[in-house]
Amino acid sequence: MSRLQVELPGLNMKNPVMPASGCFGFGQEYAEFYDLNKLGAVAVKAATPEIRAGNPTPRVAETESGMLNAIGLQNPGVDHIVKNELPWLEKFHVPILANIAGKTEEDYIEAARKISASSNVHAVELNVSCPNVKEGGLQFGSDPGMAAGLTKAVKKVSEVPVYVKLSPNVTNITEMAEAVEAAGADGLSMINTLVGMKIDIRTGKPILANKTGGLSGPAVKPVAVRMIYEVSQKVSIPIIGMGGIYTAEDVIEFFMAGASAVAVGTANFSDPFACPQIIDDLDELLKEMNVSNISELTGRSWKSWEKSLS
Amino acid sequence: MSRLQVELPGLNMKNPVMPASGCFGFGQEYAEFYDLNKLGAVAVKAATPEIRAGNPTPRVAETESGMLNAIGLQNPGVDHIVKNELPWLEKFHVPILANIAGKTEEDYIEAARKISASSNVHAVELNVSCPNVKEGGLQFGSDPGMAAGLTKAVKKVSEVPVYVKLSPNVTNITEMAEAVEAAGADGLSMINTLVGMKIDIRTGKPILANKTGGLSGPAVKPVAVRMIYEVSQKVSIPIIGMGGIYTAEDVIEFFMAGASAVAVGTANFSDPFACPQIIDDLDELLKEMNVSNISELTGRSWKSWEKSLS
Amino acid sequence: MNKENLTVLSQEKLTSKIFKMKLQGDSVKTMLTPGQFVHLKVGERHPVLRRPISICSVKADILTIVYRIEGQGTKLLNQKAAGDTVDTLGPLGKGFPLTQESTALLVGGGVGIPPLLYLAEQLYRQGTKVKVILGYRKKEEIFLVEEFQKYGEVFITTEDGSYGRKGFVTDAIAEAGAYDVFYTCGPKPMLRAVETASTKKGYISLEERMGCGVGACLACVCDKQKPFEGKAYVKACRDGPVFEAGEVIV
Amino acid sequence: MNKENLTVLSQEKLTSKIFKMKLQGDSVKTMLTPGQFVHLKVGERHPVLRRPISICSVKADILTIVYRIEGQGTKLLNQKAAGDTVDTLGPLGKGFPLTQESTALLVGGGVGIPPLLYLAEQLYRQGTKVKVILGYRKKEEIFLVEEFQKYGEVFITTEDGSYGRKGFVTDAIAEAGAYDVFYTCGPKPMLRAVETASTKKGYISLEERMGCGVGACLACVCDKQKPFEGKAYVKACRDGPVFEAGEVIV
Ligand SMILES: Cc1cc2nc3c(=O)[nH]c(=O)nc-3n(C[C@H](O)[C@H](O)[C@H](O)COP(=O)(O)OP(=O)(O)OC[C@H]3O[C@@H](n4cnc5c(N)ncnc54)[C@H](O)[C@@H]3O)c2cc1C
Ligand SMILES: Cc1cc2nc3c(=O)[nH]c(=O)nc-3n(C[C@H](O)[C@H](O)[C@H](O)COP(=O)(O)OP(=O)(O)OC[C@H]3O[C@@H](n4cnc5c(N)ncnc54)[C@H](O)[C@@H]3O)c2cc1C
Ligand SMILES: Cc1cc2nc3c(=O)[nH]c(=O)nc-3n(C[C@H](O)[C@H](O)[C@H](O)COP(=O)(O)O)c2cc1C
Ligand SMILES: Cc1cc2nc3c(=O)[nH]c(=O)nc-3n(C[C@H](O)[C@H](O)[C@H](O)COP(=O)(O)O)c2cc1C
Ligand code: FES
Ligand code: FES
Repeated sequence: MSRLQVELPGLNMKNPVMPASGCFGFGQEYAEFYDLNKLGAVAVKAATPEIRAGNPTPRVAETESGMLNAIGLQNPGVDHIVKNELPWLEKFHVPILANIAGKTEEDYIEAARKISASSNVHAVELNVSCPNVKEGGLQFGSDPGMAAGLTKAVKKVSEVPVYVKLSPNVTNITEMAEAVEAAGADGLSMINTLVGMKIDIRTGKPILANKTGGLSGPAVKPVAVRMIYEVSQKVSIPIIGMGGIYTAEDVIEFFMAGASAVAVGTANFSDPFACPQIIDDLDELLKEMNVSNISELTGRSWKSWEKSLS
Repeated sequence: MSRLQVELPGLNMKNPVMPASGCFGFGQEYAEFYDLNKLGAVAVKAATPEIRAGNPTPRVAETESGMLNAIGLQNPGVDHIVKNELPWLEKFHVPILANIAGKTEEDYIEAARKISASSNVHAVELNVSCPNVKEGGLQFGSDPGMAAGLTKAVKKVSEVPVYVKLSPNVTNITEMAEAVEAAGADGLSMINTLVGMKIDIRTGKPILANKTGGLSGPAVKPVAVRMIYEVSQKVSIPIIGMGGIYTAEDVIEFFMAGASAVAVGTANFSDPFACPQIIDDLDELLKEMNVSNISELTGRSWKSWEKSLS
Repeated sequence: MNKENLTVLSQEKLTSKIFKMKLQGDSVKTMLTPGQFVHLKVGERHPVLRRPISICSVKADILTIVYRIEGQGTKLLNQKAAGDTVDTLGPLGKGFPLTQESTALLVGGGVGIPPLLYLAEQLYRQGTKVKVILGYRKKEEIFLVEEFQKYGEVFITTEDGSYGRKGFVTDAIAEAGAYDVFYTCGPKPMLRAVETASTKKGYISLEERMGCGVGACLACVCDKQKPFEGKAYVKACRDGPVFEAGEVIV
Repeated sequence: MNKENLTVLSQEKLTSKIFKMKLQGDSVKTMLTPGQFVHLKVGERHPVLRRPISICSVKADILTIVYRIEGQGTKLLNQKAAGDTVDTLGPLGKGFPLTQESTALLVGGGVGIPPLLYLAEQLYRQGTKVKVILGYRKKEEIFLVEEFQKYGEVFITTEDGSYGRKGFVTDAIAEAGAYDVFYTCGPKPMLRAVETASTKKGYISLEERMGCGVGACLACVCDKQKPFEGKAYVKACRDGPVFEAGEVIV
């Protein structure tokens, strides 16, 4: 086994790095920059049962060491995605984590049933935490009972393992994590974006047409690391960590906090080569650190261990 | 009335800028840099009934556009503060907002009673949201019922208006704000720090001895602005806004979101002259914007108004 | 798609806020189409997003851009000196198609003016007659006029009347006379006004806030006037920034 | 207290990671006490905290500091070139008191070495006999030795034995012979070892992570061995960084 290989439910990854959902489309654009076979996995853009137009523009605004987005789950609908977007990815030997969203439980069930039947979808990710759509989603992301109910319902219809993507905009994220684990989730993705806002002082109005948006990028990294540190000590399912990852060092930090794989979002916009660069650097860094497989680092910050890192 | 003057319960401020609690000690250090009469008010370091040693060091760590702190409410106790620290501030014509904290309701009551009796304390600020102490504080900051009960109890004994400092680490900050308003709070301070963590990948351990700490600085500004925007539309008591303020433009943004005054924390560490600099720049900026008093800007982002800013 | 660290050759001040910058590198040779843009990384880690700037002119491996200092990003760009490098992604997007008609009217306002220069040059070289209307706020803010005059007749408007015709670009359309096709770039109200004022075929270039700049994040979408093959939107970064007038809702 | 934009005069590489930097400005004239430090703003807005660096030497209005590239902040400091300025707060803290005893032993390790140079110079000038033990990891990482030799005898230890005595600074104390007072600065394990190894009066300088650097934030506290007047702690930035040996728990 190579230093970088990791094994998560449904996702046999040659390295632990995947682009984050919504930050990589369905892969076609970044395939013009590099061979997608480089990646550990690909998390594709959220699918909903129906076509969604998303929010009006402007949809992005920049903040200190971060950005706000309010795309609003724009997508061509799950049928279109299954028929026209996913097949294109078949030529790559990379597992796909299919992000799904909806307004009602039925929406999630429909999206999960359809997308999990795609031959190259290896796991689904329940986006119960999109801060940019008013209805439904938000409740699922902050009420442990509702999140658990949803997880159970989706588990019943999904042909592949189910990951639940948790919102950081809650008082107690551990409670959320424990609830969905008990309901049968195979893994967790954390964190989605923090709700934020930026006001243009020349106009006096929020920059985003949607007013609020989701904060991502290096600014939120300490919040993500803390939440993964807390949750990983309380659950036994693996965590895909994300939130501000820019470098191989960041990946190590997320593993030490408790992650078993990571996703890279905002960094792709700053550098389209972010993912392959991080993967190469990570291999070097692990070599220097004398780590034979990166999984050894999962939870290092709270597990007691014998051999300290030099 | 000057462009900068603002009037809040208990706080008649010549300008809307005060240093934030915990970032300015009791003023003596910064008085070596400039005349504290420059300031709109001073929020002093949290007082608890008993002496507190705080957390072990390291107590600070740096993050992208932010910092983590876990001071842990170190303070010499309310009696010492009333006797030895506050009298020194009497020579300045600047109202004092006295931050208090505790483990139990009785703690808060004792601290409020004693400190509000000081001749130069013009308002107290209930720190119900310090993320760096395990007991008590945290519950008061995330349970609307407990926060309301505490507010009521403190209002009974306080001789001056009471502000409640809200935690951003909650699912629904508006609910918290409404609860303390109903319980008689005279104003709100928001936001306190977001809970975060940073791990030193060389040791595999969290950098802070306390492991987690409070995230402050420009990184959290979008979260603060969003929360003030939401809360200010639902309450009618004034909000002292804080979280990442570095410039006069930031102050305007907080006012437009819904603040009636602001506090500056982390920026003092980066530049000890941050507060007077912001105050001078703010006056200039308001002049350019043709604003006759800054209070006109409070809530601009959500209030409809006739005269648009040019 | 190309990513390259282009080398700064020069920075030149055109007005108090507008600068011309020359950059050199191999990937510049692929920047063939006017209306395309480059996506510039202006800081090492901050800010997190790149900045889209139009191609203003290309000579061999030297790219010229003209930018206005707006905020943090353009300020950082302005701090680059000769010899420094700028991490550049591009060329990106779809540019202006070169018309086969005989007379083209180019209408630009503010920082919408720079991409029209490269277009004017290419139209002129293929023999198209070029007329140009450039709109500014006031005399002190005029830039690039002499460069345009090499390729055709230039009409100038200023909002305060301190130079040329007083008013907006649309006020000069009558004076410019007959044309077969128009090309326009500038603030949205201007694009709308030009679209409305003209009955001829035309092309507009849109400025939308961008995330990725390559078509992956859906930050920059515009609604189509008439959904086509089920698609109701286009991406300014990839399907644009240039669209046929009437294709998208401005 | 002073805040001034000092002008960079030079950067000089001493080892692969250690640099000597000269800075000029009026406030330097107030930097009179060895062991005090300056608090440097290394970036415009990022990072948010300043960086504490010891005063290594002062000549008129020229300050010399010696720093090791550790992370982001020192990397940014290293990018400053002659003519650039560095926003500098200082002098901060309490430095080393100059002893009236006849022989002083200075013990430094790693980046604890630089502040001892200014101390060595002042002790030497007032007639105190100076002995210096400097500890490094290996030969390639040795720096500032010749400068110290101007003021007294220098004993060197390296952890791998590639130069001087193999081992830690404490292994050279016997060789250095008799002394009346010691001064030490370096990593905490070294300070502890030196404190334990010595029965004489001494002073230690502590490195704590800092926030404000001026005494307001309580980031940098150390516990006192014996609480005094009800105070159980001191602030490294203001009450220190130099303390009498035994005063604080290292
Ligand atoms: C396709 C295209 C071509 C452009 N060509 C040019 C050009 O040739 N010359 C020129 O001066 N400007 C041009 N612009 C506008 C230029 O991108 C913005 O002025 C610039 O991004 C402002 O960045 P800032 O950091 O200085 O301002 P800030 O206000 O600090 O920027 C904050 C964020 O908002 C975005 N933003 C701000 N204003 C605009 C805008 N008008 N359009 C798009 N995004 C914006 C920034 O990219 C950044 O993400 C072009 C824009 C687009 C979309
Ligand atoms: C009083 C004092 C005097 C010092 N004098 C010198 C000197 O003369 N030469 C020298 O090379 N170094 C000195 N140091 C250590 C120096 O401050 C750190 O190496 C430096 O701050 C590291 O910053 P960075 O951004 O490169 O590292 P990073 O690891 O990126 O820094 C992250 C944060 O941790 C803090 N930090 C990291 N290491 C230390 C440390 N050892 N001590 C205190 N804070 C730290 C930084 O200040 C910053 O806030 C001194 C420290 C103190 C407290
Ligand atoms: C433009 C944009 C679009 C996003 N769309 C989605 C989405 O469709 N589904 C989802 O679960 N998360 C979405 N996210 C959240 C990211 O997947 C990720 O959780 C978050 O951005 C934090 O990671 P980062 O800081 O590396 O970007 C989006 C983020 C951005 C910036
Ligand atoms: C070092 C430090 C100590 C703090 N101590 C307190 C405190 O004692 N009481 C309190 O209510 N808030 C405390 N805070 C929070 C600040 O008052 C403020 O709410 C927060 O830092 C956000 O503002 P900023 O981003 O401008 O720093 C502290 C913050 C810092 C950085
Ligand atoms: S900017 Fe990302 S799709 Fe256009
Ligand atoms: S660093 Fe703030 S008190 Fe010492």
